[in-house]
Amino acid sequence: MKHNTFNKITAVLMAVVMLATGCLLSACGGDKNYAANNTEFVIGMSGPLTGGAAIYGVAVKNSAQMAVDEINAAGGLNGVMFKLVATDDMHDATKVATNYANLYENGMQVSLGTVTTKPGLEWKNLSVDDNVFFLTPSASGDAIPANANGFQMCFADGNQGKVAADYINQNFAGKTIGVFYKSDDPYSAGIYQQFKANLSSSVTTVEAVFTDANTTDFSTQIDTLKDCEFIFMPIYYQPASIFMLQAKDKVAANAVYYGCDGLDGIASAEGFDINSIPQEVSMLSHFDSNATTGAAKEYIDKYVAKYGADTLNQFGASAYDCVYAIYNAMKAAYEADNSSISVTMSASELCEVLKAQFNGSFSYSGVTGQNISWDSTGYVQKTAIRYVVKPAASNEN
Amino acid sequence: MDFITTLINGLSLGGIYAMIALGYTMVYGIAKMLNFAHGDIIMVGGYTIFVVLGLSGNPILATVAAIIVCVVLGVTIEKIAYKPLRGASPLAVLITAIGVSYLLQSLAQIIFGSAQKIVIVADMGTVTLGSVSISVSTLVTLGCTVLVMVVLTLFVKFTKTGRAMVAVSEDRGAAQLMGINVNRIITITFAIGSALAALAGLFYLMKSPGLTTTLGAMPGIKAFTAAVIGGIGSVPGAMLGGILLGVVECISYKITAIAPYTDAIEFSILIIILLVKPTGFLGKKRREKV
Amino acid sequence: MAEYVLETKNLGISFGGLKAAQNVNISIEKGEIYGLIGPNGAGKTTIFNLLTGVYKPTTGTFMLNGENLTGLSEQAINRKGIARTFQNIRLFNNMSVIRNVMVGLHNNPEFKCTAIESMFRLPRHFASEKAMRERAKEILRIFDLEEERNNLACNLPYGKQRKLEIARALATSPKLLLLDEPAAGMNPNETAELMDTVRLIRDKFDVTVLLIEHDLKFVVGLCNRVTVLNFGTVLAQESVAEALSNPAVVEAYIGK
Amino acid sequence: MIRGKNIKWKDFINYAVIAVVTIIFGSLSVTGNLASSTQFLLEKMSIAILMAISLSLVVGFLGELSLGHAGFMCVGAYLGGKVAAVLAQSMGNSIVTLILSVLVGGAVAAVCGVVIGLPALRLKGDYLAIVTLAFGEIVKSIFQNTSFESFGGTLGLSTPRYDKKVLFIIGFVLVIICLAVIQNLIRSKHGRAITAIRDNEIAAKAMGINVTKYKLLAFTVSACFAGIGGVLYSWSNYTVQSSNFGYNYSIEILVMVVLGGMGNINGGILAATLITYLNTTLATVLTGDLAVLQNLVYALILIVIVIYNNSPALKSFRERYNLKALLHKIKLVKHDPMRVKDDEAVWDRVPTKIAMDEILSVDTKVRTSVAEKGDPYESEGED
Repeated sequence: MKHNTFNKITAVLMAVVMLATGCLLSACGGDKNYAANNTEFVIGMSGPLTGGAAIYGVAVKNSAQMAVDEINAAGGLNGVMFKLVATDDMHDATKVATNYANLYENGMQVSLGTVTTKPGLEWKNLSVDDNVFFLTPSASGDAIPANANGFQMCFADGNQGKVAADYINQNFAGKTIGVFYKSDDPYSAGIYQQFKANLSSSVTTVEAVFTDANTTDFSTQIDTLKDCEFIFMPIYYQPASIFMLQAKDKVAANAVYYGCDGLDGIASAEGFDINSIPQEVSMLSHFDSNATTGAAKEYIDKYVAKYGADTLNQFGASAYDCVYAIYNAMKAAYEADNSSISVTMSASELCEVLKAQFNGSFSYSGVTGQNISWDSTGYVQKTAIRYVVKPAASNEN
Repeated sequence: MDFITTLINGLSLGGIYAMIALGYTMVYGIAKMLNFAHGDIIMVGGYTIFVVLGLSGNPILATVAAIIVCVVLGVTIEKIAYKPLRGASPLAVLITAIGVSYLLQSLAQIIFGSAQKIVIVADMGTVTLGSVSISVSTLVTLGCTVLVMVVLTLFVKFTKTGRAMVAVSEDRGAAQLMGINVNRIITITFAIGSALAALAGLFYLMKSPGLTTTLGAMPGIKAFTAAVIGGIGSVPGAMLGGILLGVVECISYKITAIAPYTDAIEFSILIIILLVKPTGFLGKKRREKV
Repeated sequence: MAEYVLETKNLGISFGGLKAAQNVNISIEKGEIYGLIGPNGAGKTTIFNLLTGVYKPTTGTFMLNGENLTGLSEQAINRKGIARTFQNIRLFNNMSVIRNVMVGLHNNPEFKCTAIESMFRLPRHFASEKAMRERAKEILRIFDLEEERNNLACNLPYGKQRKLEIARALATSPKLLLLDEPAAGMNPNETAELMDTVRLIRDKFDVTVLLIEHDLKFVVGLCNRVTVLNFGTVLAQESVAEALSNPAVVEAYIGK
Repeated sequence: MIRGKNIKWKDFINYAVIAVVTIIFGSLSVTGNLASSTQFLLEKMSIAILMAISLSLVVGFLGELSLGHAGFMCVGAYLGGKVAAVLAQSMGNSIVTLILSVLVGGAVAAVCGVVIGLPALRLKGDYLAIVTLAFGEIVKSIFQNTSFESFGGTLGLSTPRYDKKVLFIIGFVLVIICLAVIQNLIRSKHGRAITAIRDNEIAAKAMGINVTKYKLLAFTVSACFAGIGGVLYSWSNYTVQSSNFGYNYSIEILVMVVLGGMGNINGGILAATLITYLNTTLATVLTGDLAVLQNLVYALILIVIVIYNNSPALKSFRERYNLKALLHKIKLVKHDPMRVKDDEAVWDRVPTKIAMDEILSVDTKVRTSVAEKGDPYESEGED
């Protein structure tokens, strides 16, 4: 018995001692500069390269790579090249910590954060710990840039909700509109809450929700919304396409669907013929994938030539801008003081430089907007457009 | 009128649940195992329809193909994964079934990718009865479910094979002694269950055209819940449970205040029913022989 | 009035319309070895199931040493002092022989030790474990199973499995031991040996025995009194010799 | 020396190995020589091991299938995380905050264990499995629909993160505590009672084992440690999102338990370590559609192992070619298939002859007793 207990007591004691030493010493241990041996500037990112949200992750990765290639072809930053390292998080927050640590330990100096919001919340805090800068193309959660070294290229959810509410306040005062959102999704519920908060009391809403477990049969929800002439749907394009198909004969043909950036990609969804939907499909966006002029057109042509139209969406456009914005900011800092940027500088040093730029007078013009700037939190300041993906069908129906 | 529409929606969703639940309940009654992979057979049926419809454009052909593929798959799974475990602890069989479910899902993902596919089986439009407008596919679903159930009940009651199935589910050993080929009956059961799953896949796609590799997962769990609520092993119980669950789901989604809690409500109903009536509504009590 | 260990009054149960047992009145004196016989399907095991709480009687009561145990759960009845063996052996097959017996000792107040004490290995855990192991060995020694104590129960030969089941039941320190066909499947030598064992445990463990057995030689050799059941009702209740010469009993067994 | 010669170093090797690993990595970590990716990996491992050991108690030893283990973890993660978040405002990320959150998370999860253990008294096998599954989904759904102020709603609860240099050490200390409690429980009269219930519930009842009490005990202890695993999770992540605690995660834990061998705690620990390692490294190696291969491989492993271990047809094959026999052949251990260790219960020969009906049947008897006697938990308290 003594022997027996002794073993366990020792084990526990050892553990306790370890624990105590651990607590005492945890303050020590310097932060290493993993970028000390870099020969290129390393940009990291994490996104859903596989799984249900892969269309976003792949678009971001392709576009960012395209931007990096262009920058490198043009000589990089003072001859130093850039490198993009993309990791797959499958839209799963639990995979982010590993992705982040691997990237960081392999010399990541600056990042595009994550593609989606859920994993982004994890990334945000991790990069606060190490003081790493991120400019996310599409993680639109309100909390993403708050109290972090982060900036968004996309509109924050709250902002989208507010813009959508403003639009509806102006155009539908005194009328009834429908709202269709996914109650267990931070993106959808986040926009909805801000939307609701900013909606004028003169507008009445009819609401229908769905959850993760119910993404195929929307007959009840359609029944609720069928008399609405304007349906606000801050959801992703997959359920939206199913909703529209199921609802096409039930909702009035002159009704209007209005979504946020998640609706992007609906026109190219596999097997989905958007023209079979009689209703108008529109969305709040900073990018028009049917653009025929300007920077957007140039981007679309390059992207489609390289990767095809399947993954063409605003997420990619936004990522393309992110890489250029980071490049421009680094370049601006370098031109102001050429000792401020070096290829072996730590992520933390680069973060300070970039933060100074983004919080300063730096502005950027690109595919998703002109004179884009950022407020002190990190929210983007640019014009939103209500972009009609597909106009209502002529009255043959 | 709203209520009537909701009720009809609920009935047609419930009909699909019932059809899946029938597969669960028959397999459970006869093979005494919980075929967790049953939901994924629906998914396989869905993808078969997707492929054949893409090749031929003929929905009838696609349905027939889906039924054949699902039957072959169901029987193969039974032979490879479940048969070696006949007589082993039910826990082992259940875990294997979970493994098969995962296997089917990941195979489908490798073959078809994870992006959602849109499959429009047949565009049938809507009909308006008074102030209620219902899509034809809902009515077809409802009609077919009723038909399938009637046929199945008659089959079980009046055919030799059907009666043999009842005998096997009552007492496998005695049935075997009576000269019934138990293995054959189990195979037939899996075949029928899988064919029903293929039909359920068809109706699912008719109702809602989105197809993903996890198509069968939630309906599978819900249908199993329905089977348990109705009393697992009981054919009318599966119908009752499925329709109850479908109606509850639709009503709950209709009421904005509780809509986000719909899943919780459905599962709570399951727990409450099991607490009040541990064998479900129509389940038989089994006395343990001591 | 005599002191009865077990006393049933109008005990009966029906499953739906089937009256599996009816108006069963048995009174067993302390230290007695009492037989319960009858043809197949007469309701003998049903009586056992009633007495051990597996079934709840629909009519009547039964008392152990004057205490009414009707309606208690199986575990409660066991703790009050009725232990049993099963017709189709129910050992803990995946446990060693000694562990089977130690499960029987579980509720013995001598080896009291709460789950918390075990989880955190407080001193009483070690004391009670050691004492239980010793006691289990003692019991196994009586049944000549000590050698096999580390074998898996399912690996024992049939006769030893029956013995182990009795040993396990005795480990719960019962006042009344119910043996359901203890000699089934045994050869004559084993049966004879078992008869000695049953007498031995009656004396050594100070226990009263109620047994079901088809082997009438076994019953005649052990029991003073028997109850004969047929179709759930008591056919005769008397001394063994009288019962066996009772024409009704003979008719029930071998037909008219 | 109570058990005398019975003390085997083998019984304690798992503590020793975990302790040594923790000491090695711990000392590397606190001196700043351990990469954070390794720290994260170790944190995940400690959580996975906690989950696997705790589930093992219910599945491996009690023999009931729980498909809602992640639900208990979810409760622990949210409640413990909330306590941590609130306390951290005044006390900082101190060890005291952590201990308090662990206690609260574990206790609340244990209460849930009692709540879900109650149906366990009346339901068996598949019915119980579906109830636990339903429980997991209900918990998920409830936390998803909480307000932002209370538990973060859909965004998830923001929780403080413990210093990553030390967190995995704490994690492994919790693993050792959990291991000690569960292993001690199993190797005691109470563990015998639990395994007896699994082996033959009717006989266990006839031996006076309070089946109700022990099922409840197993569920509660298991849920408590799952809750503690959840609290650990909340400390190792900045956000607790209920969608991560779904049915799929419950299955992953179950795979660990099954892969390790039912009722084999050390096997479970190894499997948990291995799967976590593969999950994190495969995720960086396999990209694109290859990542799905991972699930495919899990599924195959699961099917093959279960069939191999349980198929009645393979029984003789199994007895001839198993690890023990192999080791015996090369004279590493003494192996006699007939004999088992003193307090060992053998699960790789899980009953093959018990009639299916018997196991599958729903216990209707307890129900009548509840109906007749009111509360069954009061009248039959042991002791």
